[in-house]
Amino acid sequence: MDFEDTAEEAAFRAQVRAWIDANAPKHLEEELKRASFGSNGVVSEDPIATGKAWQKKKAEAGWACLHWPKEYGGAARTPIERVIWGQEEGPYAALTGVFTIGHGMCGPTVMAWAADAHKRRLLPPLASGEHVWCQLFSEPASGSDLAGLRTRAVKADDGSGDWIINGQKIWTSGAQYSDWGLLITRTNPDVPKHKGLTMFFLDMKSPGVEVRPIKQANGQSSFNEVYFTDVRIPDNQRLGEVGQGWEVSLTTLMNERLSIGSGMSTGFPDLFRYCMDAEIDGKPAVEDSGVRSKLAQLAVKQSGLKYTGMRAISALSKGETPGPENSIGKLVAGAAMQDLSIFALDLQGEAGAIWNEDSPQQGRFQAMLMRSPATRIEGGSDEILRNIIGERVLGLPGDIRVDKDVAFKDIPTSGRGKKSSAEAPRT
Amino acid sequence: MDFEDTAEEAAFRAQVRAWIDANAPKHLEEELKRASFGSNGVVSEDPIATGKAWQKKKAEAGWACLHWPKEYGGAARTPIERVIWGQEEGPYAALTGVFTIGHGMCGPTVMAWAADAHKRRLLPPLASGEHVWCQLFSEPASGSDLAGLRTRAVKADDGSGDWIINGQKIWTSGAQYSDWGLLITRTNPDVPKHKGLTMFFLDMKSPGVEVRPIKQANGQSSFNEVYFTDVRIPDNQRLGEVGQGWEVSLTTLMNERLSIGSGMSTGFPDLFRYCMDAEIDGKPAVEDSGVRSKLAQLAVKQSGLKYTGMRAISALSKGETPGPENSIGKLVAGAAMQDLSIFALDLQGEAGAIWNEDSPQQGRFQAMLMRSPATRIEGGSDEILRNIIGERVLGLPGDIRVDKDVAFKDIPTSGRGKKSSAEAPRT
Amino acid sequence: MNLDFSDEQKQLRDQVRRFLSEKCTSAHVRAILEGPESYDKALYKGLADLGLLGAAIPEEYGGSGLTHLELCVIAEELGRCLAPVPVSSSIYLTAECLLHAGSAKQKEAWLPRLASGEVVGTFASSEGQGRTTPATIAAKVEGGRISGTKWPVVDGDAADIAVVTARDEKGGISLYLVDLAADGVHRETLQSIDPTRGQARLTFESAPAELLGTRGDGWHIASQVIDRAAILMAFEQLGGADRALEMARDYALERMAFGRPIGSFQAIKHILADMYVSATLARSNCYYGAWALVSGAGELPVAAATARVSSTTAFQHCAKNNIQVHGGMGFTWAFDCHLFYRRSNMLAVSLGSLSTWETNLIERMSAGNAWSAA
Amino acid sequence: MNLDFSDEQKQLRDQVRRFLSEKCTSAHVRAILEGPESYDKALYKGLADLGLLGAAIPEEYGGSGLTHLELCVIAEELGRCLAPVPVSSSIYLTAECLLHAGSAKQKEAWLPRLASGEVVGTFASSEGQGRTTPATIAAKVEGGRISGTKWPVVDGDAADIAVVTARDEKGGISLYLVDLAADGVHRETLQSIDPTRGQARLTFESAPAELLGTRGDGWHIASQVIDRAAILMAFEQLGGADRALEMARDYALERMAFGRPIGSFQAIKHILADMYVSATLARSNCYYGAWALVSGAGELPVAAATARVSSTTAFQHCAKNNIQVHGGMGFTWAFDCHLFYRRSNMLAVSLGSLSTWETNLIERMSAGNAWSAA
Repeated sequence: MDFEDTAEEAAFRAQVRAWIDANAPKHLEEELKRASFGSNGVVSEDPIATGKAWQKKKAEAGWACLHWPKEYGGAARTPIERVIWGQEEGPYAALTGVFTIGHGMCGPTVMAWAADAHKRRLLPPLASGEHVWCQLFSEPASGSDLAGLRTRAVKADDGSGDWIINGQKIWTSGAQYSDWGLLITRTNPDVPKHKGLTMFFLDMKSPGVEVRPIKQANGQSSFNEVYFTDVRIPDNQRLGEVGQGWEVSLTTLMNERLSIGSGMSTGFPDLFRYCMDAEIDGKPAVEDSGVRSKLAQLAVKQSGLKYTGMRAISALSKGETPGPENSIGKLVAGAAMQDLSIFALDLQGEAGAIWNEDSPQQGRFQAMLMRSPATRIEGGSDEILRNIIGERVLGLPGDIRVDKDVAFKDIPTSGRGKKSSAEAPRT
Repeated sequence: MDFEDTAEEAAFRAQVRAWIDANAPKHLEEELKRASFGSNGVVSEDPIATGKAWQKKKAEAGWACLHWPKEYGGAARTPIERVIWGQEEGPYAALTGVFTIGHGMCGPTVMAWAADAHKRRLLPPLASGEHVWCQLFSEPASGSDLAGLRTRAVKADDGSGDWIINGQKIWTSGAQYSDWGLLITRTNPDVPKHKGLTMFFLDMKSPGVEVRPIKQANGQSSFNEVYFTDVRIPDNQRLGEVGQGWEVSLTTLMNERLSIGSGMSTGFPDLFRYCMDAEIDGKPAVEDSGVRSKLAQLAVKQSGLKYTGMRAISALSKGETPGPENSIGKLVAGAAMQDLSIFALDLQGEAGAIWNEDSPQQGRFQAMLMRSPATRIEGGSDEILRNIIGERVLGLPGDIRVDKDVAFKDIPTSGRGKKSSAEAPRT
Repeated sequence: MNLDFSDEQKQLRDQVRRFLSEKCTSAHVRAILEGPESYDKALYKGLADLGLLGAAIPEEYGGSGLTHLELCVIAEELGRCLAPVPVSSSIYLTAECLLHAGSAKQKEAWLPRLASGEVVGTFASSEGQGRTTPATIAAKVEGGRISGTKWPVVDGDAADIAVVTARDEKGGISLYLVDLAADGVHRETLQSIDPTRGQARLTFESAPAELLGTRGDGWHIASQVIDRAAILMAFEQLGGADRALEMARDYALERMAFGRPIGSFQAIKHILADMYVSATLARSNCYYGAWALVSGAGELPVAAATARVSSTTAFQHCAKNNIQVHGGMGFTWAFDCHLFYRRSNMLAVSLGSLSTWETNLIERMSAGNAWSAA
Repeated sequence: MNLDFSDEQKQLRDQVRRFLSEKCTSAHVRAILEGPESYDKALYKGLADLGLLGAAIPEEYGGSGLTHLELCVIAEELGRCLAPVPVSSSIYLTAECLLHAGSAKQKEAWLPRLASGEVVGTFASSEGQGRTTPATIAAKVEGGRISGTKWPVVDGDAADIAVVTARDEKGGISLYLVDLAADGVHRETLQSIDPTRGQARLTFESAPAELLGTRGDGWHIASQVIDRAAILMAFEQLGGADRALEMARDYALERMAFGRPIGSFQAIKHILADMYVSATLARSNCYYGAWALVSGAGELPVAAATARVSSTTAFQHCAKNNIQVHGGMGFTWAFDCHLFYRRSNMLAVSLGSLSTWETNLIERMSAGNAWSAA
């Protein structure tokens, strides 16, 4: 057992490190490191332009989309090389966060399902950072139950073969910067819900596409709602067959779960540092036995996730496929972060309610408190993740499905989530 | 708000206290107070004989079955009077624990469903402690899913009208001392499971009835398995119509949930006393901040249950029906007791593994550790209780039922619970 | 035994709830959340006019002369609707300090105006990060003038007067009444996790300060008042926990997924059941606190800590899970879930945080009130 | 990076598992649970014959000369099947003390016989209730003779020799080797929550004691050995946690209720998912510990506490919920659930209880290994 690179890995790492050292926008390092939740932290310049520039530079040097084939602008590198790149790119990776969904999910889907001509046209500018892509899947009334989506695609009656889209998507990050979108629609409500879906890619500048930012509970707006009013999409922008949309979407979602790192952060290192500095009745908080017990339980979660990630990297390093262990990451990290942020505020006493630059670590724990509920929901809620672990990892039977063989139009629905207090939602 | 008796309640309490003071078997008080889990604590004499004697004395003085009508040997007292009696009887109540199921569940069921002749014959000797009753409901393959029971009752082919019983019941407490049993059987496997059940009472001395004690995980044997081999029951011992057994059983189970006291114990008072005595690094454990935080969370559970019970008693005192609050009792107490017993062993250090008379509080925490898992299962597992709270208290929809409209014989089953390691179970 | 509110008190609760259902909707709360105002003045005036602010203040001082049980009832309702008003600061703390330790003159001067809402009071003791203890009080009074900095002070941006803990000439801790309009008082509004309640830093530069209660007795008085305020605060938290549970339950009944109401899934059903459990424990512990508050029982310190720990735990638990049950919608600004989440975490640290009250509870129990836990 | 066992080590694991699946079934464990024997002698002999006891003992001392990684693999397998044998006492502790601090003569005298299973050793330090610290060591050695009482001593009823902590003539703490067959040694078997492992009280009345390691260095040596043993113990706990999870999973697949396997109910499914989470965290932390054990990294103390805290938590969590998933059947003596529940709670306190290791972990991290948590 060791944490060392193989000779090849070491050589590759040196090569990467040298290039990044020579080319990375060093002047942004500090603000990137201060990045809090939901932004890449760049404030001194336009974050999107900066991100596109960094991606372009990487592409020109052959460091874009390491996992993609060269013909589409990728670098055809091994998974372990991709991991090493990520470790070395460090804070600068946040610069190109706007491409994460395009490179990680949309691109691979296009690669698997689009016609060659489309691939050659669409993928290189995505790899090089010219184009931003977004994913148009979730809807207000279908979150965990993605296949319950209602955005309709109907053949135009003008014989053009075009499709007319009407409906609404939600939780779309980057929609406001996107050139292209990967869109899943319902083309047939008369068959069971998984069977009536069709996937398209569309030009986000098309007439009838309206992007509205969503204000989140924590006051940020990292996501959008996207409204479609009689949006026209040529049939040749269809991915897969009509009615094959669910199958296509699985390609996208499968790629979502492939990301492997050194373990999601629970925020423990921040809490630990804070407990080293803070005092309880004149003694360092870290010497308080109650604090110690709390810290210890969080510490083993943090390190457990860290070394779970390293076990996966070890598998990649041997050319093996990592096991299902990484599926625990978000489930553990989300709850731990919420838990520890509440604990950090407790230690701050009445001042824990104050959230400004003077708060410990510039209000990092207050930001965690307000952001962590989203972590427990986005990209698979805690409940969905437990189902996935129970069913895919442990092999337990699925939940009873009452809607499986029912025509979509006959499935009872609640309309978009209504709000739960006197007043109508502003979304 | 106050914790005082009304004038009537105070008068009644004085009367009860005086009688108990004059009649209770004082010489047993000490061992009764030392009672641990699963036994009434009486060791110096035969606990059953002692219990029957105490019940007889109560009956002769008109203190038996306070909630029953006088014609059946009860005292026709109000619910609040029953509560006051319980408070005053204190440790001596444990003496007549063997009658709890008979007086609380079997009796009321007989009262509601039996013919007058039977009631007059069966209920007085049950009230006076002459007869012990047990409840024959659960089976190895049907615990939470009671209606999935398989014990068969078939009409004898001799024209006698008698029923022939074959099958097995489990978790029957007191079966070995019982004169009568309340037995639910399946008389028709060709209809949905709730519709094919029929209830009987039977003489436990009938040929073909075999009682075997179950050895529990903690080494005690508070329960039995009861086997039925061609046991004959006259049709006039049927309660309710043929096929009406489920409805009859609801009378029994409803009465199970009526018991109201001053809140189930979590074991907190014992842990608190222990932490006052025990030391950590030379200082009283109760001064350790980790211990304090743990104790505080347990303390509010303990007091929360205590005052929840008092709110119910307050309702009774006003002649109102208590709310659903008491449904939380076992759910909170079971988990809390398991949690605190593990914590108590932790504080004992390596000696926490030792379980003998010299252990703190004569090994009370080790006994809690080994007994508490049963509390979280018996009479409704934690999961069933959460379903009940969610559905009956909060009004949420029931689980999807795949077996609802299926003939019982067509419902997939697993045979009696098989064991989970190489070797066959000894039950 | 009667561990319940009286029929009259229940009628009062219904009346207050009706009033608040009109005057304290989500829209009213959001107006404070997003607007420039520190609190809802119209609502506060309305509460005063109904005699609710002065519920537990004797009639001779312009109050309604009811008991603290009525104040518990009112507190629960204010908590249910997240009322954005300084009742806890002005009534539970300031008015109670005056009732508890004020001279006849001070009571006459301030209680009627607190009851009428004409004057808003607050309590200023914390001086920054961490637990507030006698050792952390650095503010000083000399020759009737106070100097020092107090923060955070809840409702300190809106208050007219403050009861302040400070070192007296003898170095002991005393309570002082400070007119926040006086020279030498500077205040700075502080951003917080719950903008529906004001927070401020008060800086005193030899501002006039009037002794409240016996000199050197300040910490003792403050502790007694804080214990009583903690019980009232626990009722606010209980109201919030109950409302968060109801919101989640309603949403679980209405929101469909996989062709079923999400409340029919055990994953959601059992989250809701656990919310009910914690809210029920909190209610029973709050009633215990209410009993101790009015009966003046010796175990009041234990009862206060019990109610406070139980309600803080329940409100945080329910507010957190209310968002989880709502899923993505629960994390939008438009849904009210975050208002409860913010308030639950803000109340969890005001009057001292959970770990402090856990310590208080066990210290007090081991100091001889152990029997009360049996 | 290679945070995994080698193919050879995985082959060893399969081989050990095959062996134990025959020699250490539930029936074997129950024979010790219910019978008079203190441990399974045939099994212990078998482990010795396969060279497993001596896996990490150098060949010159009769061992197999493998590394501690192989010992980790073996420990996990012993934990999976609740092996009722004194490996932890005799190998992780006694043999390691000798390897760590013994003289060449002592090593020659004892290591071969420990590796062959001919001699069983144990480690005796605790002297009763509560944490064991230097202050709690009262046993004394004078003129090569030890007096005092040690309890509980795991496997103390079966051991032939013991490494004992005691006060030396200078009042410091030293380690002593004591032949438990010698005069002046009295032993009393103690009842425990897990009768599949022996527990005893050892009373010494000026029994012969031979110094082990440098005088006054006893506590230091013991701490180092206990850290290393904690990592091996963590692997035993990991094996137990995994097996409890598998049992519960298998039962949830097979047991039907309401016409469905109970594993199709989210209430059960999510309990199992959480068991998987804790067992997975424990495995990753154990591998970290194993790496530290063989690489002699400076962070070994942190890694040991991390693995120990994580595995203790996981085994207790999984064993407890294994019973819950089994329902009533899980509380019968006939089902094996209680065997895992007993062992999980027994291991949780041996080598020092969870709260002690939590304290160790944070003390050590704050002492400068903080980076390892990042």
